[in-house]
Amino acid sequence: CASTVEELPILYKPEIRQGTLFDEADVDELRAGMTRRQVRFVLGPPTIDDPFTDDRWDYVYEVEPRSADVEAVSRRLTLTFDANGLATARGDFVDADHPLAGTAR
Amino acid sequence: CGGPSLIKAEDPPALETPPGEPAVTEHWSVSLGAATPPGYRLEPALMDERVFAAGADGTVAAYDAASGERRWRQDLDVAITGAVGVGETGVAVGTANAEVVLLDPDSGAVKWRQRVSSEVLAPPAVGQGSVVVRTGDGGVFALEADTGEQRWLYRSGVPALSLRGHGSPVLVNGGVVVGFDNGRLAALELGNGDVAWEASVAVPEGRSDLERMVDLDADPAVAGGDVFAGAYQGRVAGIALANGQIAWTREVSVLGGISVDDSNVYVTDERGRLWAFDRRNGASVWRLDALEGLSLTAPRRYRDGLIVAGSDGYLNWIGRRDGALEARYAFDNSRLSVAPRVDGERIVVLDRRGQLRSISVNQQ
Amino acid sequence: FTIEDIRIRGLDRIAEGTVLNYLPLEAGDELTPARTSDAVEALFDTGFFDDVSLLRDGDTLIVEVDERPAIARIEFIGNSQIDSERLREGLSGAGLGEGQSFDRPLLARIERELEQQYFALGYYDVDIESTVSPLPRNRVSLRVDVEEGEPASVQGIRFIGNRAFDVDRLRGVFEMGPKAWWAVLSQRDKYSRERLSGDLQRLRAFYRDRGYADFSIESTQVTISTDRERINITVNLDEGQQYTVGDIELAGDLIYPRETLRDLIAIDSGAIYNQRNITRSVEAIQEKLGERGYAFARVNPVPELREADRVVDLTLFVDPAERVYVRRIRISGNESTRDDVIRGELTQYEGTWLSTRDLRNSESRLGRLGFFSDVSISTPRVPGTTDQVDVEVDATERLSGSLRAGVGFGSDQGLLLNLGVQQDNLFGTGDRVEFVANSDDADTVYRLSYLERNHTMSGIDRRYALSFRDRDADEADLADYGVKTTRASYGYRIPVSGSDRLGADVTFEDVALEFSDPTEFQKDFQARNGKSNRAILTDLSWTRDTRNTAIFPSSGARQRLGLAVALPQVSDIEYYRFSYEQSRYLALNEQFTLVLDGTLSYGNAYGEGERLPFYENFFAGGIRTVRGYEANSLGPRDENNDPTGGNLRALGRAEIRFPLAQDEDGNNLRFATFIDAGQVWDRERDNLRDKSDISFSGLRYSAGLGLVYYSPIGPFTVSIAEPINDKGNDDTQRFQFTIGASF
Amino acid sequence: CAGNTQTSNRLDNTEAAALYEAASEAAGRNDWQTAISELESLQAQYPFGLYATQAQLDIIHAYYQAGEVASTVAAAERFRRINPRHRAVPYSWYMQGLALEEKNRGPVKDWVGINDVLRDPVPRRQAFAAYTTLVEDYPDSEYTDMARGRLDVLYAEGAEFQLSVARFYADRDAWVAAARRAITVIEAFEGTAAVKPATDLLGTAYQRLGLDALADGVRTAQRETDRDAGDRIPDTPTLYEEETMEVPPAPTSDGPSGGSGGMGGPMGGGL
Repeated sequence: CASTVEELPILYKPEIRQGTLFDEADVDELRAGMTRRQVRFVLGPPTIDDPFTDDRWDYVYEVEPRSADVEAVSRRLTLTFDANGLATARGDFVDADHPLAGTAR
Repeated sequence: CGGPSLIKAEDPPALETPPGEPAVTEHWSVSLGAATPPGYRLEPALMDERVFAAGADGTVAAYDAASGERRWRQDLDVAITGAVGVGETGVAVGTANAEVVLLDPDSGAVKWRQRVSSEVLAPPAVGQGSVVVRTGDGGVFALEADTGEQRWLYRSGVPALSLRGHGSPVLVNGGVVVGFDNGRLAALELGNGDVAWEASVAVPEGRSDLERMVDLDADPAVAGGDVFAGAYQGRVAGIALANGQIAWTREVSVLGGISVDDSNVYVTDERGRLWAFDRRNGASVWRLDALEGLSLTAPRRYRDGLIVAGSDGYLNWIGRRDGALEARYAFDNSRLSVAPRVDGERIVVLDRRGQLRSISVNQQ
Repeated sequence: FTIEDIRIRGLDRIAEGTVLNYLPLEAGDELTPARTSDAVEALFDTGFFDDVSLLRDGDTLIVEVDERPAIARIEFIGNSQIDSERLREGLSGAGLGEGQSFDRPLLARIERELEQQYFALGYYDVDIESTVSPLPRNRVSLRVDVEEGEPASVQGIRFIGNRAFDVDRLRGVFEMGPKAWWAVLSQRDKYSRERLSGDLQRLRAFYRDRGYADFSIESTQVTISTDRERINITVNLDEGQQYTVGDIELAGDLIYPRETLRDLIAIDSGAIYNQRNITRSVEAIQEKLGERGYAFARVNPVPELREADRVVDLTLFVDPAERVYVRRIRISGNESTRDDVIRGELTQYEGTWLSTRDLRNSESRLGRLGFFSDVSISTPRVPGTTDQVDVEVDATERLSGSLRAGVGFGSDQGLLLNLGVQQDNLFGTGDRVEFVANSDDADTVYRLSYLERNHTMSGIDRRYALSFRDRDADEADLADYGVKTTRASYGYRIPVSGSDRLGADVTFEDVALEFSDPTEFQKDFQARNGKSNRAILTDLSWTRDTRNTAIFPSSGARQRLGLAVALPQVSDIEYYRFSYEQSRYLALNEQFTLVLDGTLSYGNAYGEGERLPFYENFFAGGIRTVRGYEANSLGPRDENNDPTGGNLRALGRAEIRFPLAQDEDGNNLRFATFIDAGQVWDRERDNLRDKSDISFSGLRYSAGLGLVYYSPIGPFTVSIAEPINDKGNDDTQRFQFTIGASF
Repeated sequence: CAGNTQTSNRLDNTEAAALYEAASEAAGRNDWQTAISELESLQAQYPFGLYATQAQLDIIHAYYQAGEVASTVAAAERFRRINPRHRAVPYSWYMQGLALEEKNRGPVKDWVGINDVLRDPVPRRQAFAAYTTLVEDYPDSEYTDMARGRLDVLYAEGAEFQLSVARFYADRDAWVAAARRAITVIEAFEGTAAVKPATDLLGTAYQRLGLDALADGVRTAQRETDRDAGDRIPDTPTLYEEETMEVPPAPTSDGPSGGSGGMGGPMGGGL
């Protein structure tokens, strides 16, 4: 009957924070042609550097809150690079008119 | 002059041929009422027929040199650690909480008290309108004799570890000669404290702080145009007073004190031996080893010989020509802790329990 | 010329093979001047030879060596302060050990080295001479004579220029100083330069914490007496003025809103300038920044002295540096504990920013597991990056299991035969299994319990326990009746916060009584309830544990609130037992820890007119509750003067614990001075002789000395206690101890 | 004894030989403690000469059999320091690796079948480094292929350890951490048995994180590896099969090859 107990709201699950925290200000600073080092200085280290796809960095930021005063957060940002540096950006805080708003989903 | 006081009383060394007791008459003996514990230089001083003495608890008193009758007594209720400096303007003592006090020689009234930078562990030098004081932190203060105001301050470096206590400055005409803990001797202008010359009597060497100690704790002896100074674990040196040139040096670890007469320089060393050197070229004349093992005070000239007090509490008479131990004399059961003072035919002695005596040796 | 063959001359003990091994030349090589010098140098480096020369005989290279004698024996005479073993290590460390080749200049250097070791201990009067005597077969024996002399001791410390504080107060700040006559063992009077600079540092802090912002030490003189035994220290200081704090500014990139950081500042303007509070505020702000990933944040306080009105304005410059992310968490040192058991306790995850708060409470959670004697977490930077670190968790495991078997003697229980297997960290899974078979004159207990940790991912633990207990009360100096209790319980421990846990267990209990010479009360009880009683109890408990470690904690507290209720209908007697326990730990300084325990237990029946079954009564007295009194002897007594226990119990204990030995065993042994208090009351019984009213005067007190030692075979406790206000009929027992009993 | 010039040297050898005999005999009956103390006293009294070198070598083996890991490593290092170019140096590296691997294992654990991989990885990394030095510096010594075998096992164990940590984070829905650890397995441990499950885990993690493009990428990559791996299905080695570690006899040290003839025949066989 442990599983039933597990659903009890009172059960304490430590707040889980994952990935690299980036916010709108950081994304606005991104410009085409930036080197990987510059991108890293602005956003922090890439959360996922997929072994099977090259020239692509994925930033993920997730917060599963435990206490009331923290709200859930889930952000995604995908950057692709080409020969001369940063090419496209897709995900949160990248609205249509962002210089890097790439085409391919 | 004087050397560091005698620390512990050892039993007297076994002498092969114990010399006879001299016929001594005690002119007067009076209690200062204040002990003089080891570790402090509280030497009695003489000035125009009066004996001035100070005790560790702050007592200062003056007695008539002939009768021993007390002229005045003053209680400064502060620990006195360096006394007694006498001069025409007053009687000066140094205290443990870094103060110099000048008293009126006639009434004992306090003329002024002046703060200095650290504790004063040796008698101040009084004369030529000034009071010159050496302090534990390597400082030399010249104070105006009448007001006590600081005229100038000279600072020397202090090694990491130095011997307990320090020497007294010696006044010469227009200047003062001071030995420091770093093995250097300096002559300073009395007027403005400029350095006339500096001589390095001994150079610290060795690996540990202990081996590198070269304190000039024995007061330098000035006679004629020469200054004789000696360093602990170092050398004794004959130096020209005019320009600080070192005439000669001899390897001796000087501790007790230095005294000089027209032909020789007499030095007591760390191991309790008394050396005599020719004052012109430092050639050794004789050496008395009989008192080895004791710690000896500075030698004093008395009649045509020398007297020295040892940490066994005996007063020793020594021949100047041959360094022979001629006679020894012990007071009832009290120990000497400070160098005796010679007043013509008489010897003034202050023992550890504060008993002041004036004695003299009957002519054979 | 090309070398046809190599011959070696002058070898005494060293084998040719070894020499050839080092010689960078072989038959057939071309011999050039450069190579000869290399060869000679190579042979010299071995340290075996005093002299090496190469000769030519036709095409054969002749290596002429003059072998250094080997050291056969090294003796130390006269050394008591430093034992020969350490001296020998010092020598062989520097290349002069037994079996190594002897080298005279090295010996002189070694003598200096040994002298330095003695100077460091304050033995300035030491004198070391070594004599070398030859032995057959080109070997030598080395004799080192050490004359230690007396250690220099500090006779007096004098302060010049202290107006605000008197000399004794300042001497108190110093650790070094003249030794009081009674402090025979103390090292207080040992002089060393490091201790002096440490003391001067303490003096600066002492003044800076009391407002003397520009306090300075002008000079210090250390003087030694001619016989090198007495040292005097004179400190010339300039106190300066006492300052108050002006306005306090926060500058730089604050990350948090200004107010959150401002109320972390432990010093407010107008107060006396206090360096320690400023440092505390700086650390608090750096901590706060650390919680948001700025692990390398720096806050530097810049004071400006306004001398005229003696005020210091303070600006705290906050520089968060970069937010730092965790690349990987590496756990090491866990020889038997599984990696996930440790990783499960860490609230810091990989791939997210580093939070110093998470690291701190991960460290204390690991400490509370009780499996480790030491846990250290470090965050080295990932090479080549400025924004990534690895978290290294190095745990040193403790013998967390204990096999207790054999005969013991408990002052409370008499002869104790027990076999107990308890493994806290079963096969490294973190689960705890315990099998105990105890028998002494009063009790025979068999207990099997299993705690499965992290039964579910979310950290719920499951536990079951089965126990059978046959208690002959008479032997335990209680009323003479026998109780056979069997219990089986099953339940969970549910974490509800970082340090709070809820416990929910269901226990089936079967109690069989037999009376040999029942008292009135027992006859009446048996009439009403018969000899055997069954009950099903639910046991709810709430525990909050903020201790920093399980073994001898020095901070935090552990509280437990428990309520066990015998469920109606299914239990013969409907009763409940409530208990609240709390132990609080405060570290007075690195050695001394103050422990405050308190327990309150109350039980009663809620059924019609019943009372708490007498065999469920609470007892007090004995080594676990109130030391100095016989086991279970406190509280009301029945007609033949046997203690009956009661349904209300109050216990209190104040203890100061300190380790005695500093060696590696030091951290599982503690001495303690304590004061115990406790009493048991029975509100319900009417026919008791002395109707006990609940009052503080009823409490019994005792004070004494105790020792707790976690030996490899289990905990071992001894206590000597003096009852303070024992009344006539209390049975006191000054000396009590237990071996291998589990807590 | 052959060829030594000084007579006193000959006197040494008989006493040293006696000590050495005692040590070999004790080792013969697996009484390692006595063997160790004999060898230690042999080295102390006759620090030079061929017996000393042989003793330094045999003591490595004795410490290993006695289960004293730290002493084995120290003895191996000391042997290499004193005899830098000795024929038995590869042997000392191999024994050092074996001892370090033993650090976490033990009879009780084997009996109970504790999967030792989940324990302290540090000794295993040190063992890996020892074997690597052996394989790289002494490519043709007779211990090299044995060391290569150990390297593969350690490599597989290392991969499995990373995989277990990835699974740990997956169980707790910490998908970012799980994905990163899975990537470590894929990139740093290719060719090990753990790569396949790690790739599956990575795919699941991407899905749970909503990175569908990456999830598809993983699936396509997997199909390719399955296709060309189709023909030679490797017999999937069980993740951790009980390996019987053969312990090679200590080689007799007859001095460096070019020497002027060492002690002659081997000392009563290896230990």
